[in-house]
Amino acid sequence: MLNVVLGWLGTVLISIGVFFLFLGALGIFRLPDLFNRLQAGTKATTLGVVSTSIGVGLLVKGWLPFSVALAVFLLMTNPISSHAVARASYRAGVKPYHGTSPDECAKRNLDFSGEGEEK
Amino acid sequence: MKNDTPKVFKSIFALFVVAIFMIGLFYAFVSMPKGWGVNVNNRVSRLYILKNVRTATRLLDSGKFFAKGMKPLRAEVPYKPIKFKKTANLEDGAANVVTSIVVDYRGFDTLGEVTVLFLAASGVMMLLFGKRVKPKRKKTEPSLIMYVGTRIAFAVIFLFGIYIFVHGHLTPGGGFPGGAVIASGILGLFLGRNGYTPNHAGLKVFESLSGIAFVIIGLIGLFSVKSFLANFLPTGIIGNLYSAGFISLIYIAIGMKVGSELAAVVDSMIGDTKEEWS
Amino acid sequence: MQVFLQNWIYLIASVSLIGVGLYIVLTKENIFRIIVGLNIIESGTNLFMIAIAWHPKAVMPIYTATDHLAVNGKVIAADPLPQSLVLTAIVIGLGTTALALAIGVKIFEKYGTLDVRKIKEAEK
Amino acid sequence: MIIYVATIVVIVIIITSLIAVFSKKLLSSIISMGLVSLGVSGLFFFLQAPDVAITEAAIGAGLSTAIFVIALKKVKKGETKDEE
Repeated sequence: MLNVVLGWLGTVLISIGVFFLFLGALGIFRLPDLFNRLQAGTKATTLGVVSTSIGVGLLVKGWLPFSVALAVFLLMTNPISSHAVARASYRAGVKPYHGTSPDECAKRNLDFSGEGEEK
Repeated sequence: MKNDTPKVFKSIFALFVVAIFMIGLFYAFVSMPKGWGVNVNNRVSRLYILKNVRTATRLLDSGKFFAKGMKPLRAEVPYKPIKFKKTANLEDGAANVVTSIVVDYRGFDTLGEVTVLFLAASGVMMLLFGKRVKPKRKKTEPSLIMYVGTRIAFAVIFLFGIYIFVHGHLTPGGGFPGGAVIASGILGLFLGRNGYTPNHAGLKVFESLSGIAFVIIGLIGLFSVKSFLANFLPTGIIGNLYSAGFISLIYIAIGMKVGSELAAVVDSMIGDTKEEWS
Repeated sequence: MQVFLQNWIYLIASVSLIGVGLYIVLTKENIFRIIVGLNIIESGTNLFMIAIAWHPKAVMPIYTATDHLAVNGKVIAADPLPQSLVLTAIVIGLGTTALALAIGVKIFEKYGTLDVRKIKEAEK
Repeated sequence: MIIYVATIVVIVIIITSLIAVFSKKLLSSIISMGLVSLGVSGLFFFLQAPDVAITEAAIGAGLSTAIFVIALKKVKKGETKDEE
């Protein structure tokens, strides 16, 4: 009984994960500029990979601790690295898409300008 | 060639040289014994390959296992069929054959390679020592997310590196990748903080102590078993953590040494620029 | 098709990596680019040595991953000797790369350029 | 079946190394060198050498690229002048 329930749960989790991974890939193709693509590539694939790995851990006997550890580490590092990439590219002078309403970073007058250039 | 040689001529000449080189490499690869042709028995001890082979005894009796000109092993060592995680090992106790080649069969070679790495690291330190560039640009604080996140991630990465080199004789890994993982964690600390410097004296002491530990383990083997870097500890059951004799001890020393050396290389590369890295 | 790929694809990869690296070393003038070429040559050489140790039915030479390394008197594991050589060669490659980069930085401090030709002219 | 995956990886590696030759910027050349190392570490895993794959992934793709970028930042002026 427990095995059947775990199997269904794992299958549902893997299906959710695959759906969100597909959304991430679609977002990378469809969205206009770097920041939006980074958003799609991080947010969707984080949930996708986490739920896929936990689903695999439920399906296969004895893999649950490893897959939970993997999920925790991914949950911790993936947003940090994407934040670092976005911040570095903003400081290097990548302009956001013109439809981005209002540019909060420029509004708050953060001192990001001219960091990448020699004075 | 003179400096005013046209670029096209130069690249055509380079393509010619590259083509000759690639044809030679193809020929060398084709004429080399490959895969099944190589007799691994000549490279690794025969006991190693026979671990947990059910048909081993029959083959040993019939003498089919060995290449021509080799004596059957029975005459030298009393041989029993070995089961994984059940019996103590005849040879070494290590489940990972690559590890036992690196540390046991070619231990002296590994000592030399660690010495080469030490020389390279100290060369980098000597070349870049003492240069202090004044900060031209105004500093901005690295973001809070990077600061907190790298601190938490550093703990996990450090633990993972230690796991890799402690379990080097059981799972893939060992001292060299473990040290590299630890050094990349320290690189993450550099990126996350503004003006982070590790404790230089601590790094140097760590590196020297682990190097000395390697040699001392070798000397213990010399005085107790009469050969440098010989195994002097009991070999446990294959597959257990406390097995494989002195392999895990030496791998811990190598992991500490490689980690502190690569961290020192990264530090001497970054340290004197005085810029922010977030 | 599968047999052809098993026999040749790793050879093609390693030899073309070595060729590309050699082309970079021969034609480029920037010192850092030459070091990039040397690194690519190193990757190709490591791939070459590991590919020699492999055969199509090989298993890992690790007992926690596989049960036995020899069946019916034939060794089915990949050859562990080149693997151990490459394992140490990669780490030493990082050390020598860092040393070469440090020398490049020192050259830039002295001559103000990384171009090999200009350094040669400045020497005269 | 895994040989077809390896073939795709090999094609990606060769294209990336050609990018390392023909790119104008030194930074993109260095990044593509790191990608070549990452692909080679995947090939090491297909060639049944997991020890070497771990080492190459940690060193070739991580530390080596980082050291290159750090050294490049020190010689920022030298990059633009001599690449024509």
